[in-house]
Amino acid sequence: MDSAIIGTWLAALLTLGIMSFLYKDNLYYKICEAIFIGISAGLWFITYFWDSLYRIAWIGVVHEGRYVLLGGVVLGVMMLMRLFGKIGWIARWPLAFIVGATAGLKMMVYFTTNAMAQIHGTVNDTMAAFGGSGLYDVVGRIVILIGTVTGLVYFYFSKEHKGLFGGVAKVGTWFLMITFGASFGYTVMSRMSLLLGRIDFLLTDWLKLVK
Amino acid sequence: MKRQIPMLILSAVGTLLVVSVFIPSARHWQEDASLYFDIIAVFAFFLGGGNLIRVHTEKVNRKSTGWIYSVVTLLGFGIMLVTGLFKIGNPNGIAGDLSQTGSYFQLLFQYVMSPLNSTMYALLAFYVASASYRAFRAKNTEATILLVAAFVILLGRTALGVLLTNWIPAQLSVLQIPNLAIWIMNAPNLAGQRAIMIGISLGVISMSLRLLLGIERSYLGGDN
Amino acid sequence: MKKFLPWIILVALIIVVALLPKPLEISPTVSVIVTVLLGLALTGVLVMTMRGHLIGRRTVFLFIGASLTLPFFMNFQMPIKVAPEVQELYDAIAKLPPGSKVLAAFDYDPPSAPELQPQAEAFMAYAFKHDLKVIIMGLWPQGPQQADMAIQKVLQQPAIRAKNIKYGVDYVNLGFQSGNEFVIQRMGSSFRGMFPRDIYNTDCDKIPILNGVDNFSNIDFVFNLSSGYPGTVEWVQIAVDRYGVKLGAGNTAVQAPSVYPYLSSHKLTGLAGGMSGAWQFEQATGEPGVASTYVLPQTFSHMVVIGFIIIGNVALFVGYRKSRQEGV
Amino acid sequence: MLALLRIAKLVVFISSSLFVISLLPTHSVHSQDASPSGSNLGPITVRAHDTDNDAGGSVTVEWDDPGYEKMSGFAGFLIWRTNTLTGTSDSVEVTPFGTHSYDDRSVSDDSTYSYLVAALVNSERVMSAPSMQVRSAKQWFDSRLTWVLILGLIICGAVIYFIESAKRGTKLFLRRIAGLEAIDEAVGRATEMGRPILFVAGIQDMDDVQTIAGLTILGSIARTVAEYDTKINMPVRASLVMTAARETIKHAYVTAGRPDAYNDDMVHYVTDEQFGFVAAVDGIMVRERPAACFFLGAFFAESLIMAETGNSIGAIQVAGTAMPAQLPFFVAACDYTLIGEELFAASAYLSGEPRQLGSLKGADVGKAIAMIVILVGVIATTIASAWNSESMLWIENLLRKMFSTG
Repeated sequence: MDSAIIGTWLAALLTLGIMSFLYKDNLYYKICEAIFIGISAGLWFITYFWDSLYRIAWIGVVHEGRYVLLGGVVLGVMMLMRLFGKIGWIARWPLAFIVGATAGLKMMVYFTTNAMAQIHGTVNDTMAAFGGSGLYDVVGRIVILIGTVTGLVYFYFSKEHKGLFGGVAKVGTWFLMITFGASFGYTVMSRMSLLLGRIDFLLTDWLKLVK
Repeated sequence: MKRQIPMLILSAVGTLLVVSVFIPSARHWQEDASLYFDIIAVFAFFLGGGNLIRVHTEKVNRKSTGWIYSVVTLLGFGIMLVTGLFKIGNPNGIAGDLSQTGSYFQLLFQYVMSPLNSTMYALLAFYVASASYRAFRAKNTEATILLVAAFVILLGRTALGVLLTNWIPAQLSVLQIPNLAIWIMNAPNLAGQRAIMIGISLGVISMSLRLLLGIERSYLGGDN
Repeated sequence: MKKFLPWIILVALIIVVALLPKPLEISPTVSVIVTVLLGLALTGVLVMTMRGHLIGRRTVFLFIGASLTLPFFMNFQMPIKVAPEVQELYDAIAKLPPGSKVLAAFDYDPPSAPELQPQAEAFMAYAFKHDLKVIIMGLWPQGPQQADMAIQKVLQQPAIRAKNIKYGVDYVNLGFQSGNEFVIQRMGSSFRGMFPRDIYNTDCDKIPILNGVDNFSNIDFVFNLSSGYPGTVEWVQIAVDRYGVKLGAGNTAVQAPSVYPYLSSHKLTGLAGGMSGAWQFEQATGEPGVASTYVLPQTFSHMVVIGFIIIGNVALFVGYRKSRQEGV
Repeated sequence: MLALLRIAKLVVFISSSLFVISLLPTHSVHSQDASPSGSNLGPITVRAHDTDNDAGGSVTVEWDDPGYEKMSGFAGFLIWRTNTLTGTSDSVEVTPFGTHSYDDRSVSDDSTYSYLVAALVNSERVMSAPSMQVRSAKQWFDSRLTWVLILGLIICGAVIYFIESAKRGTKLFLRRIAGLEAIDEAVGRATEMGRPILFVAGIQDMDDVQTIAGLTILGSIARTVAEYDTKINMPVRASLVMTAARETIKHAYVTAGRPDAYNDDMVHYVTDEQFGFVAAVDGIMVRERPAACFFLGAFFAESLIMAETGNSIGAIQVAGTAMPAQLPFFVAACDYTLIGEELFAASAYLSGEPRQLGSLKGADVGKAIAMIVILVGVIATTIASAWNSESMLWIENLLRKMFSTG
């Protein structure tokens, strides 16, 4: 038999197995899940092995002489010390390195690209609101201004949401609700096309029920 | 000592990377740090993969419930390792690209991984429907606002939305559902997104400072 | 016995499927009956919910599954209304005389293929049938592969096979070039500078279709399929704003709203957005393909979701009124 | 002496430039007055200076186009470089239409250079005069980030100030967050029912701050779990997270005085594959029926699959993420959701430690600044455009400058 036909059957059986979970957990789903976990864990390990260990660490250090990468290898080996009970504590060093690096890097990234850029965007938008454009735009931008400020009030931790402040925070939650509703409504329909693709595969490529 | 050194590493690395943002000639530290991360992550995988093997072999040895599935998982893991490490069936041999057409690795990817992956992803369609049925109800003010916003956007993206409000004259075309949907996306939705994003970045800053100052250190474990 | 029921049903289903005529098609009358039955079932759910019986998730799943599967076999035409922006796109392409050179930029990857691939296929089929010369490129690494898949599929059509389409004469694939919007910028002065060779490593000077093509002024139309950055926004900002090319685009549903402003300012000549944009484009070009077969299932499933939301709220409202009356 | 040296340098420079020009293919070199097609275009003027805010090794060349671009047959500008120390010259780049500046990144900080720019029109070259000599250098501070530094220092300063003042015993008020109050309740219920709790710290690795935020919350939850003697099950998608989570839980058990009850198997690696992980978590949920599920970290499309499955088994669910696109799904399917910033604040809340709480007050200062800036900006613009107020215009421009991040 043609390998493509075997492949199609295999793919179809796995597809049905995953879908059977919708009815309830069962033997068929458990087998598919087990295959999924085993195959995918292996796949990722292989990808890491060739892409990071071989291409970055081995080629980088041995062939390109980028000895600075040896630091990473040393930290990586320290990580493995976890396997040896007595000196397992040394694995905390690479962990500390990673947490420190993430905290330091992400702090700046979030500060510049999230906070600064969004404040800049809001100020720019609302500034332009009075620049003589149509009523539609002016209303839109005033809404952006009110929404951003009241939304921030909602996130304010060190003041009780009571009285006027509470009212403003309430308006803030309304804006958050609009945001959530919009994202939800936005995604609902596009998720249908994902499933359409799978059903099309089953009906057309596998069962050949549809031309 | 066992806690001081990691603390020191953490603060030093974090501070250096914050500073490197401002110094042009130190920017490459950031790339180095992320390369280090990649390398450490592979070594860590030996722990993760080892854990996977250990958990499942134990299940098989103890013949605990569902041990047969553990056999399947172990087999799958092993097959993938062998085909990938030795690049079995790869037309270009060991030097070939990992996902070269025709290699067993690529075949397994195409006929086993892909369908499993996209079907699991496609289950979302079902869950989105059941969640909408339950969650989109005008129980209170907040839920009503969420429902109305979602419904307008949802209708704005189907033919029904066009049909429902086509009668609205051109001067008031803003009120037609598809246009209303665009307005919601561009104005109130954007405002909410911005508030969330500014809040998040301030949250990240205060958490990162807690980490760098050593106030928050539960993840570094105890003294033993 | 009850334990084996699902398995018995499954086996029965397999036998039924095996016995079904292939391909299966149900007549228009039966299609209408099935649709009405589906509607009635939904009404039944409404009545049940109003009486206080909330239906389980499995019922919801069943409705979604049915609404996505059954329409595949149905044999009636949904009237497709082509939206103005899709019509504008079609009109722009239809106006091109035979032999026009069209640059097709494929800026997406497999996850966005369900929505964009049908547009790619319809576009390629139309171009080949109307003797448009297509130059393919990608700012996304996997874009040119997607283009190739679309072409291979389209070339199977008898009408196109008869035209004896030749690589290098009727179309060329320049492949991927890294550099995002800077690629567009530099193509403005020289295509060769960015794409000295095509995807098969052939020197561009030896490819007939590229004769005399050296910058945007030699291109009659640019068609961009985009699912993010870099994509339509960058093409508008550089190719349209600086070099004045005519640009039409197909976008994923998620991406489309961000380029709507360019339509109203006439920087973008037409747009097909998402799956519905795809089938409208197929309809406009007269190349019904995959997306057209998705019209019914997609519409049905949308109706079912909307139906469930309405049911949930009607039930809530009725329940609320009832509890108030009882309370008084 | 110095003047003499300068003159000597100038002589060397001019003569080398002339040398370069003489090297160019003569038939295509024209001086400005002999521009092609007889047009009377002025000369191209070239300025070269060290590229700002870089690590050295780059010179920025800028030029004015008197109108060559509009001529038919224009093919680009050729940039020609002379190393004035060695006297060697080479062409660097032909820039495309519409470009009037170029960063030459192939220079050395140890040499000085001079640049010529030639317009290429119909295979003829119209040369500019050579630029002044230039030497590249590295800068110690990126001046574009001055405002980032100042604002960053203000916010970090505020955080540290409030940490310190809390340490000295200043009482701080913090509003309640419903999701956090539910955590104890959820763990308590699991204990009563004798069922485990499930914890998922998102699907990202340790290089995402949200994962770290999830783990800090895990620290607090694990302590309650240890005290109540409930079972915790934590599948992870990345091996590093597994290692970090084990440290966290172990520490919590030690703090709760029950180190013997800790077991490495509480945290187990599943697979790095996003949906493979989801398939496994779904399986765990329906088989072990945890009484409480926590989803705290970075999530993508899988958020709803997991939350709906959790909902179907009737577990109390607490979620938290800073992924704006996934928040609505958690809000719809979970009992409590920590929205954005609340995720990062949660561990400080839970710890109840004054210093941690102080840091939250500091972040509030940042929010106040953001709100004030937005409001002041709008008011200033309105006044500036309505009454042509110079001072308001100045404020408007200052704000624009402050918050543009290059």
